[in-house]
Amino acid sequence: MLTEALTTSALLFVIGTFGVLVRRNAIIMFLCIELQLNAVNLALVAFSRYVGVEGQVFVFFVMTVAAAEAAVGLAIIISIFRHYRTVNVDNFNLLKW
Amino acid sequence: MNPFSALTPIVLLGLTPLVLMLVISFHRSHRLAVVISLVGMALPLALLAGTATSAAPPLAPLLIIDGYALFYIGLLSTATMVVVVLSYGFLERVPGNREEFYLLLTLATFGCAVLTASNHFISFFLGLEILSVSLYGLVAYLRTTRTALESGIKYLILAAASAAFLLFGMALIYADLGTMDFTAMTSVLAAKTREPSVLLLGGFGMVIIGAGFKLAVVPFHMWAPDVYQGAPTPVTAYLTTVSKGAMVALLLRYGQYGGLLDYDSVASVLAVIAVLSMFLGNLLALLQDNLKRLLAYSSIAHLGYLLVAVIAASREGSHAVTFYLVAYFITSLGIFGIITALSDERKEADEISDYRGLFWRRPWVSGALSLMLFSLAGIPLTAGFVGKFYVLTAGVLSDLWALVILLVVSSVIGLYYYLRIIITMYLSAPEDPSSPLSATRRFSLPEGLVLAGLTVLLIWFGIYPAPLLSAIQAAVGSLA
Amino acid sequence: MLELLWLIPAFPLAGFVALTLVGSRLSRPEVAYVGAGSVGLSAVVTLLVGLSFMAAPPAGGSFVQTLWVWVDVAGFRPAFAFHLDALSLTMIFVVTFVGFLIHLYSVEYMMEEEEGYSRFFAYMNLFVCAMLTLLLADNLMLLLLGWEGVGLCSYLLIGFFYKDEANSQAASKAFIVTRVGDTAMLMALFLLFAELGTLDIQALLERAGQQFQPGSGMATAVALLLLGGAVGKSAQLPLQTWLPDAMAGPTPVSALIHAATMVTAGVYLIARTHVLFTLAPAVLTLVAVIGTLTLLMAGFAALVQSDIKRVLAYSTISQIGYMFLALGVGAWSAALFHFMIHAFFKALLFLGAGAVIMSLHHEQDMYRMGGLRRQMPFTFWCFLIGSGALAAVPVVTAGFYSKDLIIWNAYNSEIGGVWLWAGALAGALLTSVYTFRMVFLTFYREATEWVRHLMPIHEPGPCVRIPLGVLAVLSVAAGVIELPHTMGSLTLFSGFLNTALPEYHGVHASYGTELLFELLAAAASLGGIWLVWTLVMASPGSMERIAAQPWARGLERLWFSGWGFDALYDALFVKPWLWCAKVNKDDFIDFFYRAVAFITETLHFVASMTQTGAVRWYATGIAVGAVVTVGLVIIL
Amino acid sequence: MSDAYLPILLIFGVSALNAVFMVALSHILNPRRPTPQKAMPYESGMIPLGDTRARFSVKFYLVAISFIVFDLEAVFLIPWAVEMRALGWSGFVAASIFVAVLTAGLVYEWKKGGLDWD
Repeated sequence: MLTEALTTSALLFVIGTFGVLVRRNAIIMFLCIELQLNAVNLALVAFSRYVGVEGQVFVFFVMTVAAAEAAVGLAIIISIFRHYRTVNVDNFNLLKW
Repeated sequence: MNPFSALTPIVLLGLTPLVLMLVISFHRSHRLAVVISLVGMALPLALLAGTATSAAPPLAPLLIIDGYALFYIGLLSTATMVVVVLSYGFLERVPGNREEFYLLLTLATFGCAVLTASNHFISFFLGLEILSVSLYGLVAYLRTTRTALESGIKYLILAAASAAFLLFGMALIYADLGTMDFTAMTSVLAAKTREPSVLLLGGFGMVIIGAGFKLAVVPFHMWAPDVYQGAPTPVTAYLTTVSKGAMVALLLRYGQYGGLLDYDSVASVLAVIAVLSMFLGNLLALLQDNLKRLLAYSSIAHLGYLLVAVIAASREGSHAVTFYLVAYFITSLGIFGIITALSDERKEADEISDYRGLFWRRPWVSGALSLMLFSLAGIPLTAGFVGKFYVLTAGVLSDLWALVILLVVSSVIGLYYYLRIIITMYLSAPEDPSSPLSATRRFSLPEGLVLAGLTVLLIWFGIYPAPLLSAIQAAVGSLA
Repeated sequence: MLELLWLIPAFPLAGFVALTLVGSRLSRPEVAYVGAGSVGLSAVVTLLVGLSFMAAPPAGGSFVQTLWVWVDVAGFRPAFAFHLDALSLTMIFVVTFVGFLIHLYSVEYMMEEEEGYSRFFAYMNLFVCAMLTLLLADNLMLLLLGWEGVGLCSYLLIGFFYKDEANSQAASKAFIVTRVGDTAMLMALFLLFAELGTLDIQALLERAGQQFQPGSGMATAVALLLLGGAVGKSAQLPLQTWLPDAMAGPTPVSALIHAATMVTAGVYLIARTHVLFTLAPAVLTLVAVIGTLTLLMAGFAALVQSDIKRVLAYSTISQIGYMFLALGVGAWSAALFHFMIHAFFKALLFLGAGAVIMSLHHEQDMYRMGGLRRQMPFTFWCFLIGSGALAAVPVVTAGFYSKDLIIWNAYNSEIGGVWLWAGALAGALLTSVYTFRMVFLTFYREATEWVRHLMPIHEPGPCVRIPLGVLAVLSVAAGVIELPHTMGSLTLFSGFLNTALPEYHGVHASYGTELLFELLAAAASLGGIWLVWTLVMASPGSMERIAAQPWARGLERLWFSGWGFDALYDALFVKPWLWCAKVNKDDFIDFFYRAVAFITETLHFVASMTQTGAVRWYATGIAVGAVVTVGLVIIL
Repeated sequence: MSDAYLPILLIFGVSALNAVFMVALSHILNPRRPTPQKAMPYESGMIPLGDTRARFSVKFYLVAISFIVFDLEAVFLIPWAVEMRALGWSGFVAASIFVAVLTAGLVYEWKKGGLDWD
């Protein structure tokens, strides 16, 4: 059972990672990062069934942090949209080399 | 003794942004915000002296307030105070709300304090994320400037993604060891006799990714130059010093407790990362024309040097890391401070060409800047030299000969671009009187005092490092 | 009282820091108070420390004050520590006192200059600090710091009037030529640390005594390399060429750095590491030979100079040659005695010459002077006393006692012999000839047109006259602390120094011989003066007649150019070097370096390509790095 | 897993495959000759006006941000509420501090005007 949970969460995590790599829309990229975090949450909850309650407590904190991150991230993305009229990350490359 | 009194420094650091937030709600004043954040950083510092001797037991499972944590909290909040002073002058010349900047800054430092004192994956993650989330806001603080926004979104996405990796690593280690408590980990690991499982090693690998991103070491370094360049200069100073310092402090503690450095494969990977960082950082900086970008690259290289001492990991190594860090703090804060203080409304002084002939207009400033660059390059009689010397010694004592030799070789490359900046300052000034950087901005008294203080410290620790070293020895001694 | 030792170099350092920080905002009198005052305070402290040292000598004859340890790693433990013994006490006494007098003199002398008043005093203070560090250093690391420090200050002060390019070139020449010696010394330091595992001077000398066989290759090599350093700093053969050109600096600088103190650092170095030299007898003999050759060579060169400061420069080289001779024959305290007396009278002569130059509107050519005896009687008398001491006029001057001691020891020592003695005696004759040629040309004769043009010439002010007077008294009176056997045998000075340096043992000492040799030395001195008198004063024009002879003209040209060493080195080193550089402009080694630079730059550009500025590229970098990292951690 | 559920799983599978098959088949077999008119979104025969994606005010985002942060309050309060008696006064104090910190944030947002719609 541990293996299955781990596999599922690893799959979700990889999907999330791929999303970050291939999507261009900043909001979608952000969603994919949330997916990564939730994949870990799944793993943590599953593990804590075997090794103790710490994992579940951790999940609460991860959720909170994810929310805070989403809030700040969203705010930045809004500012960007106001300025660039786009959230396509490929358009942001003033800074390079 | 009341067990909570040991927590006082951290509680005070946490209260500071809260108080700031309430004050801002009712009365906006730039000066007041600066004063509150300075007091908020200084109060715990004053209390450190009282609590430093009492070897506090872990109060909550999450935090451990030992001499080591207190030393780093002191270091980080002092550095934050320097950044606050620099920010005042910087923010005075930008439009928009200024007070929230300090709110985010003190919040970030609170996160750093939690990181340095953390004894548990939860506090590790929470501290890191408090720091990161505040930094997103800080990096993108000038939300009408394109470059700031761009570096903000870059930092946001990449930091969040790498934090996810870190979190996954924690989950894997938790699955293998069955605990998230550092102290408990030590005993679990000690009881283990068989080969480390794939879960544990994979977890270690992912923790390295998360830490490596914050430290901006190769191959997790690519965000650094863009973010350094785009962020407001005081924030860049903060990113270089406080944010990295907290992560290094945690890495040392976790390395000590969590067995991170006990496995050869981890050490080899860290060695590869260190070598890549030293060389790539120095190579990238070689012909860079933007000073802030150049310092980002140089920072990559410096963290590579630092990793050599982390790998050495012996008691000697921890001393070396901490000393190197202090020297690097002083130097980086000084350089970014000078960049901030020289900039004016029209132009940020971040191109090397802006510094052409600076010596003939501002001999003192360019003298101080030269000293700091010398320190970065590791020239004797500066703090940077002593730091590098200790790192090399730690490497030699641990028989890391290859790393030590590569460190020396890459330092030579580094010397080139530091000298390039210094030479630029001593060239004759450009003929064109309307050159963008007239560098006529007079330093305010606090700015001048802070920069002079940093310069003095730089020389002092270069000539007379013994007191700092004994303080570090006492602090790191409590880590075991 | 001894604990005050650290203050001695600290005062000039504080003066330097204060002058650099706020010097431009201070008025000239304020600068003078800070600049001269700091050295004066340091002289007072030296006096206090010296008195308490002599009243109650510490155990073992030396006092060590460790301020702090710089770094402490794996046996490498250089400390900021001062070592006070009879040797360093003598030296710092001279440096602070003569240094203070020269600072006082400069207060007035430099007043003429339009700019750089505080810069001058800042450099001078830094110099004094570095020199004291050199002398008090407990380990070779700190000694090297002082050694390089005085070199730097010397460079800065020779090129003080940097607007004239010749001065800058003289400064560069001094720096580069002494660097040859410094390199040798640095090699000696590395060798010593590698062989003996410490840089602490006392421990080092002790270990050397145990580990090195007398006359062994290692001892000889180390002593030779140290000698190289000493020869460079002290302007001895073959590295003497920089000193005459160094006279481009302001006259007080010539007095302080290039006569009284810095150039004797080589003497100090050899005396400080005397154990190493005693272990290498061949090198010790070489020291004596170098000394003798240098004193003769410089003596001849001084005969024909027309620039008053160049005469003094060559005479400095020559007198340091005497000190080297004394060191070489094992007469350590005699060398130090001559060092002290020389510091007094040579500083006096330079300051006197400076006073003359000042009143003649920067005229340094002796042929354009003359008759100044009546115009500047005070300066004249002081200069005359200094010259008497330099020429070692018997009985009444201090120079006689110190120089005679060396001449006698050159014969009397185990290492010495007739040849060294003969050289030293000939040198004494030369000394009195060129010295009094200078005196007669400058102060006697008819006043030249230039001098008449400038009349009436005033005596300098009190700040110049006080140092002159004090130094004149010392040049006469300081000799009585060490009297030869024939004159009462007083050994205050050598007795004091013998707590730090080995005692000198003569071999042939018979009362009659010594008396005879003293009479000969006295005759050489007085004979020289008589000779010049007849040539310059009694029959004017006789010198020109001799000089007109073809053989004399060639000799004059040779001597005037300092035996043509500059031309020789130019032909031997500079030109071939430039030629090689030109020929090898595109050689293999350059190719190698250029290839390194090219590869590095290419790598820079390749690496820069990765910084595309695209978030998704960066994210990919992190992801790939993550896969590789995790993979490596698991696989390895 | 019990074998009894296997037929249900099979039905799910077959129906899903059937749906995919039909959509895919029509997609593969149909001829495609697109014209601008055909590519236009179908809006009951009307010519579409403006962007199909309705733009809504950025203020909704602000509300969303506030919501995300404050609704997480419940995540921490519910466990406390469930075990309130067991946790006792120390639990109550901890929960109060937590709520107080959040209230400070609320005060800030209120004063800053984050709760005003206009």
